[in-house]
Amino acid sequence: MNLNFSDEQNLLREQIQKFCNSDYDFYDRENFINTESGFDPEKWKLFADQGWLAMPFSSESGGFDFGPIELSILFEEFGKFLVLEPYLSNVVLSGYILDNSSFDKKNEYIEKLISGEEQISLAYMEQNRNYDFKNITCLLEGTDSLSLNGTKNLVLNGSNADNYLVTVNHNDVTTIVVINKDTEGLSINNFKTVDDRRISQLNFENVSINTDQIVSTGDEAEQLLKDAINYGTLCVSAEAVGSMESCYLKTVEYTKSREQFGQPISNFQVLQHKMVDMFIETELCKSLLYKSMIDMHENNDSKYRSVSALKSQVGISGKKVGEDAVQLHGGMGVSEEMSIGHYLKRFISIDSQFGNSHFHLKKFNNS
Amino acid sequence: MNLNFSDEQNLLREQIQKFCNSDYDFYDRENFINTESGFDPEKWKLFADQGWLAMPFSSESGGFDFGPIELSILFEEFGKFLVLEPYLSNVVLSGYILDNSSFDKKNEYIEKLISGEEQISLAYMEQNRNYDFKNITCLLEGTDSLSLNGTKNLVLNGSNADNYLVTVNHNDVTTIVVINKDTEGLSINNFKTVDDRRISQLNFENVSINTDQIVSTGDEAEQLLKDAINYGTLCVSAEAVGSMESCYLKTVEYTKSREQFGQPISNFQVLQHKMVDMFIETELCKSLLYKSMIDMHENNDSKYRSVSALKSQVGISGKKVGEDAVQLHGGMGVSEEMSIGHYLKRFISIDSQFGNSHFHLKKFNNS
Amino acid sequence: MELSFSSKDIEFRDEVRNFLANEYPKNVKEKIENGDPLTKEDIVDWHKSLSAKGWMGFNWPVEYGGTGWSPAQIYIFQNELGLAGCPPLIPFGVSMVGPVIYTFGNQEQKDRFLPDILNFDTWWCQGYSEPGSGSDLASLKTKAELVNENGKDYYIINGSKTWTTLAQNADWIFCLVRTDSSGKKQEGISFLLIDMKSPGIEVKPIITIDGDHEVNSVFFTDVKVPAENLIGEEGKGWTYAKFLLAHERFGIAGVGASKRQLERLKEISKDLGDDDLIAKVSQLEIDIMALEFTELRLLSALEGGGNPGAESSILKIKGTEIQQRLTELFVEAAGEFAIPYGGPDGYGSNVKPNGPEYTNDALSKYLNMRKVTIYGGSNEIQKNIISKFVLGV
Amino acid sequence: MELSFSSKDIEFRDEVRNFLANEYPKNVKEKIENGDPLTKEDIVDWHKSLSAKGWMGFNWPVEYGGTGWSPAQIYIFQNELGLAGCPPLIPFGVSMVGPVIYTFGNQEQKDRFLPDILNFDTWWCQGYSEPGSGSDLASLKTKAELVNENGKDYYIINGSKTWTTLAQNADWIFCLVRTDSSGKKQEGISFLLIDMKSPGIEVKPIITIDGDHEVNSVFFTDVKVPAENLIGEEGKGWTYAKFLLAHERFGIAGVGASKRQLERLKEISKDLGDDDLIAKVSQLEIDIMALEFTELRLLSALEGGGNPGAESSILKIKGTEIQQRLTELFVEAAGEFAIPYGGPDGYGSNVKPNGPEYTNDALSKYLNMRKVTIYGGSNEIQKNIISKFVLGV
Repeated sequence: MNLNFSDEQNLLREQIQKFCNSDYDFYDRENFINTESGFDPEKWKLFADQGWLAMPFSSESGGFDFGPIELSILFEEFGKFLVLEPYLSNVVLSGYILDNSSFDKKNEYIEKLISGEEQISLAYMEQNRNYDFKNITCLLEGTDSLSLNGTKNLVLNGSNADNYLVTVNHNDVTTIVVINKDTEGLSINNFKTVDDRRISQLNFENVSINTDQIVSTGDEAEQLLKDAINYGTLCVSAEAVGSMESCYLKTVEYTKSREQFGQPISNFQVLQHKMVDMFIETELCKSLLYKSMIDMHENNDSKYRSVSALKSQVGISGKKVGEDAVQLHGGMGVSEEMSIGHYLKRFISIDSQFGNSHFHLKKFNNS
Repeated sequence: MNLNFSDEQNLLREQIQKFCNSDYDFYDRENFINTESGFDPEKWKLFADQGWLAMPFSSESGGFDFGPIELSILFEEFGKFLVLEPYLSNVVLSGYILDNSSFDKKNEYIEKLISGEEQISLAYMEQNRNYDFKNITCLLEGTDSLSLNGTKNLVLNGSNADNYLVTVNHNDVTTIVVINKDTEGLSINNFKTVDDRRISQLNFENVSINTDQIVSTGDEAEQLLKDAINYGTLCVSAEAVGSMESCYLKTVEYTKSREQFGQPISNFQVLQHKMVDMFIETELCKSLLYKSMIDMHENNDSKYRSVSALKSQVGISGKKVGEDAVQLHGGMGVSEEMSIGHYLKRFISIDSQFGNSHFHLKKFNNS
Repeated sequence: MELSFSSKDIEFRDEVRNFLANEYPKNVKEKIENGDPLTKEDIVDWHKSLSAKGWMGFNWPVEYGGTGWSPAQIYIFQNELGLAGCPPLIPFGVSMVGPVIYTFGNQEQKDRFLPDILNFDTWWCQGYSEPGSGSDLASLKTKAELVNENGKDYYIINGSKTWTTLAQNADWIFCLVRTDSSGKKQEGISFLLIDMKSPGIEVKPIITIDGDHEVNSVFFTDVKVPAENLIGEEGKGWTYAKFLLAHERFGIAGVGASKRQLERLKEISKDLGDDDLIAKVSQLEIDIMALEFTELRLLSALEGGGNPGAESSILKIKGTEIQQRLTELFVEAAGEFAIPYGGPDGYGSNVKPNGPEYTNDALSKYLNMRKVTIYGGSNEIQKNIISKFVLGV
Repeated sequence: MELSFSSKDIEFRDEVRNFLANEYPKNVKEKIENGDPLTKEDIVDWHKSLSAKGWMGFNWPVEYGGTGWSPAQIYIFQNELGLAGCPPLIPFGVSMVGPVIYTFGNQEQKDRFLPDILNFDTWWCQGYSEPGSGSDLASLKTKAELVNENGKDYYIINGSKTWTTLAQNADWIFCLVRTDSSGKKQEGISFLLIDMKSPGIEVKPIITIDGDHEVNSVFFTDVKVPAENLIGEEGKGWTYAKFLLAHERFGIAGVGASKRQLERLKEISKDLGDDDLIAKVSQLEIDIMALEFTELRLLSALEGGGNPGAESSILKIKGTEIQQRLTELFVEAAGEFAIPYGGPDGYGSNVKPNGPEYTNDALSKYLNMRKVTIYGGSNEIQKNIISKFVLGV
């Protein structure tokens, strides 16, 4: 048994930390929130140049064969700085499906993704709360000429994507097709998310689909979706753990500098114990992260169950840590110009994604 | 709208307070815990002499027509001193059923109850958790000569009762019969409760029953049980509110006197805020008590729902207040010779009686 | 003891209900029902409808143009406003500076300011908090220096106030200022009324995490205020501020508005068939019931001539916790559909995300409500107050 | 990184399992499974079975007769004991005074005391807390005065200790005593070993709220202790006490035992079909998983040569909270059937109440577990430690 990171993993963490420390100033970040894309294209280019976009891809696909541990490191560090760039939607979700599919044209998409040239988003959500990728109502009909009708909601980073991986129901078989953004019959509505990302809904009206757009079908498609979502769930949880760490550290720092009644408010025992609770929540979540990422790394049967435990706890703890951080920052905590409220928004957003806390508690119990 | 007590009600409270203050010393109380009966027969006699045992009975039955408000006052004050005497089982539960039944021999039982001469316990619980008085398995069979078989569990104050009101299933009709403790075929096992009361299980083996032992049947019997249990639930909740008040007051007193690190531990802000939370929990429960007792007093439709809200909250808050009181008393809190741990035991016992907190939350929601 | 209100009170309640059903401005009502944002004009219209009815001074004595209502009536009035989903009353005039003026002001000040408050012709804002003084209000530094110019006394104000709610709409601000720095910090504070159009005042927006512009920084640079705008005595401002805190206590629990939200949540959670959410909503319903009866108990004590003291801090603590909890459960109900964010002004187009209607503003309400446990004396400060004045530790 | 233990560790685990399946005294095992109380003899038998196996010194270096196990092995050993439902190890000898003696004692003391600890021939108890010193241990007052009698040095002890666990069974007690009252309070404390048979020692039971006699008051009246029983230097007792605290940290989380209880609760809650209870048990399972991996992370750091510091206070805080929570859920599962109380010794007759078997001791365990957040440095004190040493505030 060994829960220590390898030297290579530690080096990766240092590399990401170095980038975030030097290039991810919060006020700088604020500027990109209000651009159309919502992130910094130059940083995305840098990610490509550093090879970060290739990390989890197999070497056959031009990647580094990095796994859940390395991705967790990346996301934990991203979480500390609230990194906006659309790594999750591109590399983790779409990337996983493409890389592990038997799709014969996958390399052309993967290449452009790794090089940062093109983006691709996964469209799997429809109408239900805690949507679980099954019961698809988007219908792909016909035999020779295929036609798609339906709506996909909450497509992460949808406004920046060049292509979409869309889950459809084809003769009651789960099917994933790849569709270009400029396809006729596809209309797109874009929204900002609460945590300053981009999200879209896609409406398909008699969109004609060629069979060479079919990425995966049936059991393979379902397994790919299940695993991609599990991967995504791990990554946002790791991100939340990083954000929690920043939150308690920033709160400690703030309370030490904020004076009231003639002394730093960090002298008040009630605030001290609240910060201790924030620290403990963070550490416990980190422990669950370790369990999950190693379970996934070792491909243990328990990997889905571990991730559900992690996501459930991160949902509760992130919200608690974020809310307490805001409370302890007082008025400054609810001010948009301080970073602390943005962490809270990210926690809420993460809890709402891929099934919330209670959903995963139930999933944990039933698996 | 008026949430102030009447002068008469305030007088009643003062009278009970005076008694408890002068006659209910905790160390004195400890002596009675280990006697066979588990309470002080002289105090019971005093209750009778003061007319307290007659309080809720109708004037036709020789009572004072006092209602839920007066009983709540009584129990709140009893709760402050952890009064042991079996008022609940005798006067509230059995008394309510007898007084409101159409049983023609009821007065002979009520008279002896009011005078303190005899005791009578309600036996309605069987095997299930959160037992709700229906689905009775104790069978009363036969037409001319009736015979009873079955078991009743958790009969409050069972070892002190001279008679039992027993719920039985007679041709699928809920029926209440009165049975003397010395009846042939009735065997009794007695236990102490965690909070130093007495509780019994009754085993009936071919116990012959005469029709003149039938107290009530059918709809009347079910309504009587429902209301008696609701009454009992109100009373133990009022008792819990009184106990909570004692708990936070005793904790404040203790922390002021206990010195550590050169100062009273009441100086520590974390302990102060915990005590404030105890105070707030107490006040909120008291508010729910007001709502319940007036709803019952006015016989509003919402009376069952209000009592469920109260009981559910008292279950949670009592436990929390009791546990925090013990924690803040440190080692002294877990010592049997201090009263504080006995309050905790009473809270746990109350939460377990008449359906626990979550049971009443569900009942509240479904009504 | 009785739960029911007297027939007189019920008559009164029906009158309020009737007013809210028929005279409450239709356009405001519609916007509220659709979850659309209100403009300044909407808010003014709403208040002026109350003025027209003679109800603006709902908590004032008759002699100053108020209704002279009993505590029970005030409770009923506020409760009905909440139940009907009315916009919250802007408290700075009617609940804050008004009572200070009619209690501590001179006749000239009463004549000059009170009628405009009751007609909602003056929009007031509150100048208490400063960047360096939040919970420790008495440490405020904004300086007021008495000078004489051409035989007239003025105060020259320098400093800044922060978290000033809706200062962008305000005509006047009432301020705590420091007129003396020599003695105990509470003793050098004075209570001053300042025209927001005075030269030297600058209002800068503070955007909060929900994306709203509700609060502001207000900067004072050599602002000249006639000395006649001083309320009461110089150096007694702290006393007046404490009086004001006691005055705004009722209604702070917000039970009526919370009950309205709760009903909506009950429907939603049952529609979703989510047992966990249903249980949480049930618990919240019990919490609201407990809060309501705590307020009623304090009200009864007040009507009986009692003086509920620091106990009423419970209303602030639990009331705000419940308000936050309600918004949390809406977010939970919304699931992923809470994430697309329109902010306080909606999505800025007619296209809305495909989630159920209640998901649209779930998160902006949640974020907006984070402030309530911080402002008006944070909940930690409230617990210190209870600890000191109720428990005596 | 890897989750699985090495094949060597797995071999070791199987050896422990095998021992617990076959050599752990049958009569003790049966009693535990039936929830029957253990006698002093049972506890001694259990420990002696470990001594016979050579495992009593599971956390000691080989040179003092210990196993010399790695941190991972110690973890596995403690975990397996918990999973198998073994009685907790009496820590006072092997985990407390033993390491102090072999680290700070002289050769004579090592030779005299260590073998008896490893054979469990001496039952030790701990004399730290006093009536006036709980969390503030350093304020202790029990006085030790050095005297010379017939050329031999003795300490004369006067004072009292409290909450002394199982003092009624103990042969020896290790005490913190005050040898100097002049300087800083920590500096006048010495660490002394005292034979419980010494004249002037009186042990009085303290009955706890579960009805058990587990702890005691110990009174010292002119007790004469040979000066050779002093460990290390006079006045250095506080240093040794702190060393000891660091030493007992591992295993404090009690993960193995908690997992065993959890499995039982999972069965029960599913049998009852109570969704609320099932959800609470699931949450607790996650809590235990988080605690287990926190312990493993600290263990990995330790194996890697790191020195987990005050972070390990988390183990005490969460470990004890989980232990309490488990007992709370058993009580919840038991419902009304928790109320008839047998106490730690059972019902005293063959007749038991009619509830399911797990209801019989639900409340005595709940009550017994209230102490764990109080003793060994209360959880409030642990949070102060984290606040100071981890967060630096």
